[in-house]
Amino acid sequence: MTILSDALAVAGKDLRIEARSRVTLGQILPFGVLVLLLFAFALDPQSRLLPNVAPGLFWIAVLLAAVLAVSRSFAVESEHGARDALRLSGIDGASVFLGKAGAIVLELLALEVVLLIGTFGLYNVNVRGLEVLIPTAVAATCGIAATGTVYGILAAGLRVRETLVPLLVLPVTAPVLLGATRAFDDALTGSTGDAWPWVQLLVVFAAVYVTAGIVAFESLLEEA
Amino acid sequence: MSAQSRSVWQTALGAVAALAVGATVVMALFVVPADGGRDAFVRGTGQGDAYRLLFLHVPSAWLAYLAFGVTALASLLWLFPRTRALHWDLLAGASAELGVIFTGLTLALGSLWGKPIWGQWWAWDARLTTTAVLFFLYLGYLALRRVGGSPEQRAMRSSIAALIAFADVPIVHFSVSWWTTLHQDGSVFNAKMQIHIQDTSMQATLLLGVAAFTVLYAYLVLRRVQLLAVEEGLAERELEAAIAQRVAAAGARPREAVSI
Amino acid sequence: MDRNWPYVATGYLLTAGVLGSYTTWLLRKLRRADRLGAAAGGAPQAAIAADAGASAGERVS
Amino acid sequence: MPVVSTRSAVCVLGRFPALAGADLDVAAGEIVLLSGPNGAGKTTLLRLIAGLLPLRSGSATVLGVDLRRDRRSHRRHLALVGHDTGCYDDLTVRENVRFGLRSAGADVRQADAAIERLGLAAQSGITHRRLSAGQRRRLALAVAFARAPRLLLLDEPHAGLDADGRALLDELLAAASSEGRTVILASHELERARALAHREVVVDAGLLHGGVLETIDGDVVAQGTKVEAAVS
Repeated sequence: MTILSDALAVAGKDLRIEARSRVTLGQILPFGVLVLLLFAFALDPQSRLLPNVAPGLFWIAVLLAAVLAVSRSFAVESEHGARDALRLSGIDGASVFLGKAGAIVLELLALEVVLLIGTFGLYNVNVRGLEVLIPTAVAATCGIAATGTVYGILAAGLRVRETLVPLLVLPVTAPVLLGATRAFDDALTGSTGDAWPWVQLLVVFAAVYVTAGIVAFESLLEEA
Repeated sequence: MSAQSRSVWQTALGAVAALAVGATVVMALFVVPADGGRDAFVRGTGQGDAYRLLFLHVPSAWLAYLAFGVTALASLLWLFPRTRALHWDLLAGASAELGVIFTGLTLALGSLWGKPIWGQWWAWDARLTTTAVLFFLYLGYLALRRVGGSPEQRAMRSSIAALIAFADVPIVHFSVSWWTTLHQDGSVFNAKMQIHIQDTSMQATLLLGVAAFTVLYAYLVLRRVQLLAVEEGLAERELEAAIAQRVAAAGARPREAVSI
Repeated sequence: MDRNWPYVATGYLLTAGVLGSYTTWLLRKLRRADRLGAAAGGAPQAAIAADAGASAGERVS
Repeated sequence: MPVVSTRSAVCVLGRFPALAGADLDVAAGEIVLLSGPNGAGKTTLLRLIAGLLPLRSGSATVLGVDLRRDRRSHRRHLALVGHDTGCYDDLTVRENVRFGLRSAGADVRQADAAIERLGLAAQSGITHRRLSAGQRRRLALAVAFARAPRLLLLDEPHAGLDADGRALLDELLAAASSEGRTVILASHELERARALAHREVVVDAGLLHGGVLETIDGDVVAQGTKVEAAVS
């Protein structure tokens, strides 16, 4: 499967760049934690509100960080004309999509672990229902990364990239925010059974956009 | 069709749209009775006159969905190699623009209706919420259309974006309605947006409204495509002139033989 | 009309305003674009179509 | 069968006709110099041949592939060195060359030889970010030569290179040509490039003078004969 091994090469390249430049670790991660902190400032931490809304705040922080991660992922490609080099290499668009989206998934999952610990600590939430939290996080992250990557290439090379990506990504991922928040809510309140339909929704979402990305990425890389 | 007869058709379409919309307004404001009658409104069992807003709200909502459907269809036709033609992209753009306008109207009219009936400008009703997400989805789409590049680049970018947005509509709708039924706040949602149709004049007015807005949409989308096509044609002609100018400028210079 | 008439009136006026101004803007721009097109040696029939359509459109608004 | 053949090729960047009817033939093993003022369309022509830009009208066939139908399948056999290096700031020289080879489906073990040949062995473990302009140019050339492409497209390859680098580049190009590889380079270093090239094509305001081969065939050129441009 050259598509998969090429995708691995692209993902490996992106992760190596992140490991060396430490933008995700040094900028996007602190930003995510900062968002959690700011929510606590905005909502009175003394009240019982924070633990109740913690799942939603967590996923908003993840979404905002994801927008930054997508922007970063495509800034890397447009810095020294690397996008043209990638096109010239003859690598398949589907591989580029899977590789870049895969790298974003891994980055976001790492970020979510830290943010989750932050949420538990800062918002005084008890950890429960990990068997629901983990599949929810994986499915939601795949959906976010897939849509982000598709819109990232749509806006790559445009001067308005930084402002356009959030406007495009955030409305599309509204169902992810909704589903992941509900599933987390159910997991944390102990009613894990209610969470599974939401997890299924997240899986469907991820499947739709991963497929869309695989099919459409070649055209977007070439002609948009 | 000749340009002459096309313009006659268009004028007729515009006139029909104007008459139908006018008739809907007259029917909705002056002919149909208040919902449940005046007594029912006072007793709180009917919506009184506020429901007259639904004669605009429902057709707007229908039009919003129709417009986005047309955008998706036109985008698909552009992507399909055998039907690929730039006018599909223009149609997709024109229709999305009207869709956003009608979505905005739907939201505003829904709010205006919600204030007297629900007691608040906004309720997290499934349809209202879905429509709000749609509004921003297609706002992003329109922003993407304006970023420049060649017509083909724009068409490729926006047609894929349109299909991605369209695929999201059922997912959004499903998740939102699920969310609202699971976490309903009770009293606020007692008043449904549906009209209790006790009167054939209500039914007729609603149908007329939907038809009138559809004709209006058809008229506006045709004219919008026309405008985009004229603008595209002008840009194209400028480009052809620029090519000719480059050829002429280069040809005028002496072509010295180059030898090494 | 009961006491909710301000909401109803606002809704109808808003709709008229939005659709009316969009139609007016569209037809005015069409006429201007057509005149530009005609000046550049383009199709004069398009200009005729626009002018004929304009009167109908203004009735809409 | 020429390696590159374009007829009345028109290429538009946004709304600007960067190429207004290019006629160009390049035979296998030829080194062709594109000269002409800034903004004449040299870069556009190279990017068109590479398949990065769509044709608006006219025709172009590169390595036997009709670019009107397929702008991708010939890319594995060509390399383009443009103004940008196409490399990643946070990867080392070695990693960049290896990724270039890997993504082209070539053997990554050739990376070190290519780095060595371009005189970057000492910088092999240094990230692109820390390279000087000349070293970056060498890196871009290393990525291109490592793949041993049949067609080399070079946009101002001499720019930023020191004297050694220029001599090295000329040597590499001559060697590539004698191996039957085709080179098209755009340059303002006319004296240097003319000494190297078999033929000069002047690009002027998007039009080409002397692009069409009328009197020669590939064999003559492959022997290194200087051929006079066929100019009307």
